[in-house]
Amino acid sequence: MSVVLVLAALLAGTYVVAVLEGWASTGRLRPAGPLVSGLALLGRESLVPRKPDRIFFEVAPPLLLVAAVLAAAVLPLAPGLIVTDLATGALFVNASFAYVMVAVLMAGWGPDGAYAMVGGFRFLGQLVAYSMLVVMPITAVAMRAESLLTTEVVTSQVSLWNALYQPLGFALFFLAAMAIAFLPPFDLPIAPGELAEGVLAEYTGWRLGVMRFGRALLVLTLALAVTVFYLGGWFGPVLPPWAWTALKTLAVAAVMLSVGRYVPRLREADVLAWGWKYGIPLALVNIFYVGVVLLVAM
Amino acid sequence: MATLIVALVVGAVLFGIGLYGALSQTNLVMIMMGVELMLGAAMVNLVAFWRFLHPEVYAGQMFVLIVMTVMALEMAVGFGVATGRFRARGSVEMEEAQELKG
Amino acid sequence: MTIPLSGSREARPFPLRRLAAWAAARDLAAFIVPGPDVARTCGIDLDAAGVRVAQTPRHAGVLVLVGELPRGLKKAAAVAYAQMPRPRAILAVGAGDVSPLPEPDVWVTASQRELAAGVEELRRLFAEGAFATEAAGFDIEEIRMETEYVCPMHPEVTSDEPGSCPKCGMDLIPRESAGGAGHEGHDDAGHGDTDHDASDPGVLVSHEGHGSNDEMDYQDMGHEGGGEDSGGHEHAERGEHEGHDEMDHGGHEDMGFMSMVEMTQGTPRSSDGLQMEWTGAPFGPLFPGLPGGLSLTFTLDGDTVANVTAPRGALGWDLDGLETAPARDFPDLLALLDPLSPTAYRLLALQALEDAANTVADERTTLERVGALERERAASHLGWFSGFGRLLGYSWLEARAGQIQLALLRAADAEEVARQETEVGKLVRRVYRTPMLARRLKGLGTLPDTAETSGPVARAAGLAKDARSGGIYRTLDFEPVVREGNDAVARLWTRLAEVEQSLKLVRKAGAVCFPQGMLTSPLRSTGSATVETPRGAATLRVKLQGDVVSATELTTPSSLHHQFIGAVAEEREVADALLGVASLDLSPWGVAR
Amino acid sequence: MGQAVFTGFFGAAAIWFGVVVFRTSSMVRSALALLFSQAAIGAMFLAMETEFLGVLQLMMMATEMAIMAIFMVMYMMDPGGLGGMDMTHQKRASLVAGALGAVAALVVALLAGWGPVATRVPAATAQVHDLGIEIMERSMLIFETAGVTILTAMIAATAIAIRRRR
Repeated sequence: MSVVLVLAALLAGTYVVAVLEGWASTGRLRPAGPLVSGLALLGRESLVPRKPDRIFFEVAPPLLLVAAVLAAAVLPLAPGLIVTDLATGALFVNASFAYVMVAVLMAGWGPDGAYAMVGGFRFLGQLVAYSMLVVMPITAVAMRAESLLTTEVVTSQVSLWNALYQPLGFALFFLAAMAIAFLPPFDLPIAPGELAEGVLAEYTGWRLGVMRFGRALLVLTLALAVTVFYLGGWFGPVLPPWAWTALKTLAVAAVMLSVGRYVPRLREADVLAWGWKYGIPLALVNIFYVGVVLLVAM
Repeated sequence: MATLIVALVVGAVLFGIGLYGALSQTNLVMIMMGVELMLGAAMVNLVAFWRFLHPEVYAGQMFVLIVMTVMALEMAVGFGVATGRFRARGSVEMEEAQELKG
Repeated sequence: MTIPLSGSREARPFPLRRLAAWAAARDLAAFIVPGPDVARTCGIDLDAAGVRVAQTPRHAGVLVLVGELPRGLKKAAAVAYAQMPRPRAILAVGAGDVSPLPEPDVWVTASQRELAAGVEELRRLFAEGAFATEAAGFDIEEIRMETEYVCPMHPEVTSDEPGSCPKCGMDLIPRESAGGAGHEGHDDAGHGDTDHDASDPGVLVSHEGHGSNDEMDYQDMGHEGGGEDSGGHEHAERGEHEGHDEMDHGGHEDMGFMSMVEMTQGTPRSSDGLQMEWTGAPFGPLFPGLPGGLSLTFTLDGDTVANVTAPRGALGWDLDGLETAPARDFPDLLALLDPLSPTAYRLLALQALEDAANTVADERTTLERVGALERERAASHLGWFSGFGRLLGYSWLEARAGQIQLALLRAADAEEVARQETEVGKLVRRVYRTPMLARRLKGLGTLPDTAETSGPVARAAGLAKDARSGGIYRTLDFEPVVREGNDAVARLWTRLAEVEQSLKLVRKAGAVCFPQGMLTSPLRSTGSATVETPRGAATLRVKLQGDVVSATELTTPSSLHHQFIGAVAEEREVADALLGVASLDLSPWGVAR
Repeated sequence: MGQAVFTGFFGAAAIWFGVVVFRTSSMVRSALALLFSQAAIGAMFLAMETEFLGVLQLMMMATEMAIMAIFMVMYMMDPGGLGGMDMTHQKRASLVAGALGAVAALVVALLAGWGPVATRVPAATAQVHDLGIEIMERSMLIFETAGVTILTAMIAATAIAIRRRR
């Protein structure tokens, strides 16, 4: 029963994220936008490049979708509303986000195109930069919850949200989340100006529809992860728990989608340099800080 | 009991494939993939033994973590050597590495 | 039954398909040829007409042709059209004949009101004709393919039937070489959608990178003889590199297998000492990051640019059309050549003719001319900001600069232009305060010697070169803006300051009108003039016989800066190379053959 | 019994992808085949109720094998694999060696008396907790040396790979 509810919630959430994405990029709020463009994509011819690596080309869009759904499976929307409450939920979220990179790499290599390939391997370089910044903040969050269960993580924030408890970890995780979903300013694999929609360049028709749907779902799942780990999941004064999760998730998604408009795209060398030179030391400091605060509080 | 046997069989076959791969390929990178497969086979056996024979002793799981470290380590140094060799000789084909025999 | 849409999909229109057609009509995406910058200078705004601008023809449903397309671009537009998935259509905005392309579905003149009407008509056509029982094929000479067999490791080994490569024993792979024998050397057409109309997605339709043929022309990226090795890796032509031609097998006993050492001897070493395979990738005439019409081919070593080939005058822009033009409409003809800055070139022609007749325009007209030229400079710089913002991924700047540029171009008189000053001021301050912008552009596009540069590129390198030193400008107390740095960020600051300065000059000049000239009979047979166009100083020398122009000699800033493309782009990452090239603000129309 | 079916299924997938690794001529395909074979091994761990190791394996292998894919594309002659080049030598000998290895392991697996088999295993949360305690207390030294070895390996690999300024 909860599986159906969660899937319905994800579907609705993805639609709202798609509307937000349209609003952020064109400045016009068109509630029916995603529905119309989705139908138009279905009506359009879906071309296959002449010499593709057919398996990669076909598997990449569904794999992106599966990676996003798997991550959402272990994130609780309300006290009882979760697909599977894995004992290692927090780690599983990160494991499924790693397969987003595999999907983008496949989408880059599949169509046998220079732009797609450059975009695909750029995203791998980006992963090398952000992968540490995803795992270490999650470790700090799990330290406070003293468990990897995502429901435990949320209940541990009943007194104080993690965003206020460990702000440094929150900032790092938020930036890493934007890098996972290759949202601007981290949109290196599909750089519209430089690589002309790099990885997505060769996809048309329903395959492009699946890729765009997968990416919107990925943005929603990342926002949900940020909410569960740092914004106290379903806790909130008046509204029912699920409403709070929805509100916080969509707020985080809105911020993620709109931040990139006002900042130029980062260079891959900078992403790697800042990730390793400043990001990882800060993440270690964050873990140390949380450890000290926990010991002091004990 | 059945799962233990199934796991050990899978481990054995994977080990065989890895060994074949490591020995038959001429390219350093492919040889490393063979070694990775063999390490994966070892991990399968380790987990099967821990799960079915000594679930109370966590040294088994600890050992699997060490094998994972070895995997990462083997890859890192292997690619370091491959890069160095590719820059010096322009090839990572083991056939052409006779002079490394020393 | 007449086919309502030139590019409809061949399928019986079932109810679900009719719904998809209705949706396609609502969600139109346009791919603009030659580019959004030219569209804006022609004063049309597709966003306002409710049409999304797509980055690649793959994601577009409508091909928008803006203005008169030169010969070089028509072929590129045809290949871009072939790559667009069906249902697709063509919207011609003030374009003349578009020979290789089918008849445009909707033809409008370059005015916003008419464009909106054209878009409505297009929506109706899509809703009606997206799916038709039989659809028109589209096949141009460039798309036809013939298969030849080539060895992935030795591109120079080709044969007509499958076999194994004499050098390395690998079996040859089929490769479709560019269509037909007819294509001439460099500018060979790539492959579009063979379009045999079985439009179910399963059909393996020949694909071509988006944009022009050489925009993403994977198949034979190495152009002459570049082998195609399916992993997206095209070898740069071996022949070109240090002349090792025939690998001698005699030298050492044959190891009975493909020795990799021989293989990588020939390949050029990149800067990090590793012999990587170099991939030739075209960033062709319709690339969204570069000015529309500029066609480059990067040889990529990974994602750094190993070397750049930039053919001059790929657009087929030539002066001979002007040879026998009567003096009266010579200015209009010259203005037509460069759609990005028509006023500057019209003014140049007028001043050259006046110099021939050695009359001097009176006070009032020179003030109006200053106003018109400065308005165009401000609009051109704003257009550059918009293109630069798109390349940087800075979408706020792209949108905002585009809107102000359109407002400036549509302003009827000096007051309306002055009203934009506050908007421009806000934009300039906002760009100065953008985080990480200066850091991103630092050190990009530095030119080795700035002697031959002109315009903002020269002024950003500390040289106070400006053709606007005439008397009238002194009365308006004009001082050229000079910055230090000679890199992309200095050029950005220079152009930002120049936009504000130009708008002040317009306010002082008080009048903004299209420069007209009262031409009296020419006394001398030659006349010359120099005008500071938005991209630099352009000089024109004109020979007259009686009332007819007999010879013209024009130097434009873009043809001056075209030579720096190599210096700016080589040994840099793709993104930095493109930013360096864009910072030069080249107008491909101005680059003569 | 269900557990045996699941383990067997994921084991078959691991073996099949393992075979594809060496049979396919396209390098990137063989790298990603190894990725999915290791992922199948991770899924086997999950099937055998060692959840932490399974998730860790799934996570680690995705990034590791993708990085291996880069190196394969860099250093292999025909990464697209269209040339159908045969990059093997002493095929027969290694086939025999591989078969011998597999048969030896199989004989031990099938004939050895494994004694009493534990039917129940502590719940996943308890496993994660106890493994943590194990790492932090009894095997603290082992885990630290593993960490330090990886650090030295990173430094050594970089030292070998970087361009020596002559």
